[in-house]
Amino acid sequence: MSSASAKNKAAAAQETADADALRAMLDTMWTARAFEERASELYAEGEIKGLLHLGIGQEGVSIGACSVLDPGDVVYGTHRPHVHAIAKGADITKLMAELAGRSTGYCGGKGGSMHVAAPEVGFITATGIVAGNIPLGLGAADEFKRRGSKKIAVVFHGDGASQTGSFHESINIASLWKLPLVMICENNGWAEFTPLSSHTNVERLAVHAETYGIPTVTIDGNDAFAVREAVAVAVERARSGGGPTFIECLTQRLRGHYEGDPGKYRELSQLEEWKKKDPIQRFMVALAERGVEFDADKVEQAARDRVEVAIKEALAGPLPTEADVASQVYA
Amino acid sequence: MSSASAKNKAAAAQETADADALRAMLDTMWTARAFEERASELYAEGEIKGLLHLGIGQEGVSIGACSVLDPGDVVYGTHRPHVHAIAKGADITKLMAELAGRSTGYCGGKGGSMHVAAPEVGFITATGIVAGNIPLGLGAADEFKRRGSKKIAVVFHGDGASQTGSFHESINIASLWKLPLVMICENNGWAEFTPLSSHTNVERLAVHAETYGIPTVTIDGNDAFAVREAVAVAVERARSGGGPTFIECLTQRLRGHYEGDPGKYRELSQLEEWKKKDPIQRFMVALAERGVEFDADKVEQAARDRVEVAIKEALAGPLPTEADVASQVYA
Amino acid sequence: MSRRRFVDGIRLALREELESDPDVCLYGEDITLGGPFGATRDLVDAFGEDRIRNTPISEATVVGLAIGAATVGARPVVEVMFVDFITLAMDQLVNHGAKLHYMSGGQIKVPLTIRSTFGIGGGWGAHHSQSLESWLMHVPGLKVAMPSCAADTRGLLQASIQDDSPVIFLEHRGLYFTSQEVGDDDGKPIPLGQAIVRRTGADVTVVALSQMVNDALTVAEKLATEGIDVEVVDPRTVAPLDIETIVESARKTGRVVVAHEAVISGGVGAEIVAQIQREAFDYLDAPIVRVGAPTAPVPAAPALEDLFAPGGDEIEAAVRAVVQGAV
Amino acid sequence: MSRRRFVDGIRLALREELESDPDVCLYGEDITLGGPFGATRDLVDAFGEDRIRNTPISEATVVGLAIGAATVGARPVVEVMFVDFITLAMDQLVNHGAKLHYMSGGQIKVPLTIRSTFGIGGGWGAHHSQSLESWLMHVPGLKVAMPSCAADTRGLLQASIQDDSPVIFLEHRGLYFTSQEVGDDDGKPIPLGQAIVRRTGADVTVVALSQMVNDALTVAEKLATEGIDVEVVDPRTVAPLDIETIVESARKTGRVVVAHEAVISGGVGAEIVAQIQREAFDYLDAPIVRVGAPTAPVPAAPALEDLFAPGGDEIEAAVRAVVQGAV
Ligand SMILES: Cc1ncc(C[n+]2csc(CCOP(=O)(O)OP(=O)(O)O)c2C)c(N)n1
Ligand SMILES: Cc1ncc(C[n+]2csc(CCOP(=O)(O)OP(=O)(O)O)c2C)c(N)n1
Ligand SMILES: [Mg+2]
Ligand SMILES: [Mg+2]
Repeated sequence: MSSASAKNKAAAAQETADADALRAMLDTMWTARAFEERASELYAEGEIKGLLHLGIGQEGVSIGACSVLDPGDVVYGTHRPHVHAIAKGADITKLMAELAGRSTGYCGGKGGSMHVAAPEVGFITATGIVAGNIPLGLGAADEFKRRGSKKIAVVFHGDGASQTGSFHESINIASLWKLPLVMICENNGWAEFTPLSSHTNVERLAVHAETYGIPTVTIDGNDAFAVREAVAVAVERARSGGGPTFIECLTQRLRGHYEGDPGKYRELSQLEEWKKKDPIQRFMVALAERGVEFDADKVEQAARDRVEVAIKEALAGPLPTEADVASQVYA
Repeated sequence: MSSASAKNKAAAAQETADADALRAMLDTMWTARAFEERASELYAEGEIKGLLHLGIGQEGVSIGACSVLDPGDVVYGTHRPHVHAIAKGADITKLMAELAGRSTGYCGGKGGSMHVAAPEVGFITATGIVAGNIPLGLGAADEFKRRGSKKIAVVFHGDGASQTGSFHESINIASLWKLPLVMICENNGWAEFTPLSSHTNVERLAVHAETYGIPTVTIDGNDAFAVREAVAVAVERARSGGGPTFIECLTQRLRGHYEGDPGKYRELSQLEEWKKKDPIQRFMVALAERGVEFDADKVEQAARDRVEVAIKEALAGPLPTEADVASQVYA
Repeated sequence: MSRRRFVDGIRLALREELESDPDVCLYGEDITLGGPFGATRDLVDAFGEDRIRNTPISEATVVGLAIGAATVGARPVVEVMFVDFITLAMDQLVNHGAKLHYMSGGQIKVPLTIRSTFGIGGGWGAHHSQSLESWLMHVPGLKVAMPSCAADTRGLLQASIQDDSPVIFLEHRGLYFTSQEVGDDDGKPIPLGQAIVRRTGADVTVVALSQMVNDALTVAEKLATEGIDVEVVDPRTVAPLDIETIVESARKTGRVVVAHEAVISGGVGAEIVAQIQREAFDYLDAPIVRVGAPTAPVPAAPALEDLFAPGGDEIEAAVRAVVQGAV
Repeated sequence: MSRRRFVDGIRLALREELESDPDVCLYGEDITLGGPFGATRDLVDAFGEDRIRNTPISEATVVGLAIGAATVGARPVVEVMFVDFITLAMDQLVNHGAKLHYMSGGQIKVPLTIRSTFGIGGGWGAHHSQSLESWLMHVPGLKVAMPSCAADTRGLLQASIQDDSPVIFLEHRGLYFTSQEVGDDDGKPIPLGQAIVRRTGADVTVVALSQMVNDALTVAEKLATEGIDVEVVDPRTVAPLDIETIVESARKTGRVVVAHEAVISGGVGAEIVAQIQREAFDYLDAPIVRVGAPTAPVPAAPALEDLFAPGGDEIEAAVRAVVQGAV
């Protein structure tokens, strides 16, 4: 075999691998979407309780980002964590069981939506404290660096988190110690019912990274391709000792802040506009443009079917009992 | 009287007033210096106890700054607060009595060096918490703005404080609400025994203000003239509704972090260099250059005499008693 | 007599104090939109954005700046959405808010009120369900109010805002949209540090905090049918703590249960027990029993949360044990 | 038997754990220079800057990042210079450090140790003298150690670092440069949750924390000459609290004093009293008396600080009162 044809073969193999990876991303996006749409319904039906923050409309960010992570890399999510967890490979049955307060959930029901943890797939934890996960990811990155490991840490956080002290203390330390950390800001323009412009005069949050000489880009977070590419660069940098990266992803949440939010603070007239930018639809267009083959209906339906199976199994799971109430307090 | 001669007269009066103000600054600088040198001795003798952080070498900053404040303006100081308090007009007898734990001290001995408060002259409080005073000054500025008052608030803080969350949360809010706040960073290059470069990759702390579009300058903090001028601009801006200013003053502390600090972390060989930049000496040179007349020895001696009188009176003051221990807990 | 919702007591008091004192101002996240529970709804329309200040998510600094505003004459009321988030502001609250008056030898006043929701319910999990009043009680200089009904939210909040010391005003989430009767003296500030006997009884005293007062009253009615006569004491504020009223009741009944939703270990109940056993030692016929949460974070799953949360059942069991001497 | 300084027990334990476990690492301000009290002196030379990490003044984030490091396998030890500054890190400590293991259903471990100095002395004032152990005891998931001597700083710190749960290790500033005897079992980790009877006595029990143990022992010797036989119990850790040992002593003597430096109201003493009165009700001959600080911030003036700080005099008075039934 000539070296040229070997190269061709390698390129073809690579293309197939890439196409597979991209199709997997689409699967994940639909899975997350179907999962959350059904979670919303189950919440309305009273099958799920608690505070439920959905990431519908923001899937491009974390699914794009996690598509270039290794299984051993770790992710720390926010109060809006389902998509983050699914992006990192969390089992949707255990995730749904957790939301529904079953003992078969990831945390045996102790965590619920806001504190779900799936460390077995590298989704270490979510948090109910805005910006609370940023120092956690920072510390994981420091531990990886200390060990000389090639693993990296990723934190997702919202635009609202960027006015917290923890955000600023963390970004300083990430830069100072040159840690393998990728900070990914899901800038959806809102913190609860308040727009970003009422919380800061800073227009581009990427500016905060520039202050510290941290490489940064602001990208369209609803373009999962763009996210994937930007994060790939950041991951490569982090893995090779080049330190942290800050990626500001502009996105929109298509639901209320939490399930039950009447949402009066937003111009609902814009909802149609936003829906046109739906990251899943856009990703499908992009895939088609790149010649990646897929059957849109089948992919969506398969995801919805997976979710139904997961729900069935999750809701069939037993409830936790008295013995669980005060167990696992100390390790 | 011709209008030209009236103008001349006004100019002459202004010049006299300026010269008086500058001479007053020199008096204050010597007072602060003499006060702290004697405080150091009294500490060594055991007359003063506690944690004593001296501002010797940094007088140019707060005395330059406070020289353009009105009596009604307010200042919030740090753990190194004596110069700040004296700059704002604190009575040195009551200040010394406070350091010496007398009931005649500003706080009846309850505060001591690190928590001295002289609100009667607008020095609202010092604090033992690094950066703890920044939100306090921010809030005062907000209250002044709400009231439509022309008063402004000033906070002093160190370079070490600029890695705290409170600093960043505060500067964001100051910019967002356009508050009449002047933030003055006494950048002496050290936080305890650690140089600034080990705490952040940021070289010019003024950068943090630029992020928010806050007007900022970095100046030689040992040049009290330069400080006075920069702060005058900031004060004018704040008073006229133009919002906050951040002023980074490069300076040096000529003593250890606290009294008793062996100071092994610094190159003491540089001490002679630093002393050449002593803000008092430089201010006297500058005064002379501007033709402001003064008798250097007399000014210094008068300050030292004032301090001796203050010490004598302060140490003659009574100690607080049992009745004071748990009084003034609630207002 | 009329009825009022707990949350409306809060809204009333805020509005009244904003109206009567121009120094009063509010800070908090989303409060111009009413906050998550509507306690500040419409206030911005009446009082403007200078007095009703929406803040970024910067709890530490917001509490600090309210303290700073107070040092120059403001009378700020801060809404910390959940008391779980007050953990972010403990430095400012404890080191400055609580101490400035004392440290300054009385020169500075900090007439600050912090309102915060707390309590278990709805499966909101371990970051939105804590009870931290015992921390606050342990901080000299702070006052801590825990209203149990709508009349008290109004009267205690008025008094808190009017008080020249920092007051932490803890609102149980579970009470927010419940209604209670409002008496004739409604509208007057209720002095901080005055317990109230909600029900007189001869056999056993239940000292209960906030929502647990209502549980205790329900239990009392039930046990009355069995001839057990329960006295229910509501301290209303845990700092200052009106120990006289509590001890008086303990001396009368000789049997005491103390109930709160916080974790038992290190809770306010411990302090109340310690003081009662000291002041009523010779009157006690049985050990004092505490009702509270187990030593665990608050679980999210409703099934677990139900088991976790102390309530009427636990109070009833404790009362029976104390009365039967089966402690 | 030899003697050792309190601080040297800390240094020894840090060195031993760093040597024996590569997952152990240190974070803190100025710690490569030994920190303000020298507890970490020279460690950076032996273990390098990756394991002995100087941090910026960012307490909240530093505690948080240590927790994060722990979630992926580190065993970090954070020095928070003064416990007064832990107020800045309560969110991370309480909401993440203490709860992650439980909230994750046991999936995550947080083998974190936080070392922090506390206590009154030297006129350092209200921001450098607090005692906050009762807050920490009230947080499910945290362990809290309070060594009273050099042997315990070593053994308890070893155990703390080896423990898979977060432990707060509280070092009294006043003990730092004092020396104590070191016994034959020196060098072995001391299990967390085991109280020790420092002195056996028949007449009255003094349960004392940290530095107060030494005050109690001095008082005991003095009162022995008057025929009052004092038993001194040192809980060593307040969470877990070895209530069995305490109750056993209380049942034996029937009279109890509980002493700590923290403010009495809401202090750990309240919890200890509440448990004793419950478990030893029928054995008590007198109310239990608490010794602690008054309800005020710690004043700076030495004259006031002396009056403020509880110590041997207060313990002695309390013991006499309890023994004479003059409570
Ligand atoms: C420390 C803290 N303060 C306040 C809240 C209440 N809260 C929950 S989500 C949220 C807004 C967060 O905005 P952002 O970071 O932009 O995330 P998004 O919800 O938009 O995804 C707030 C204020 C909280 N959970 N934690
Ligand atoms: C929150 C907090 N952390 C740590 C300390 C201990 N400490 C006292 S002064 C200081 C350094 C402060 O540096 P900087 O802000 O530059 O002020 P400088 O001492 O140089 O005037 C530190 C770390 C403290 N007082 N408060
Ligand atoms: Mg947002
Ligand atoms: Mg400095």
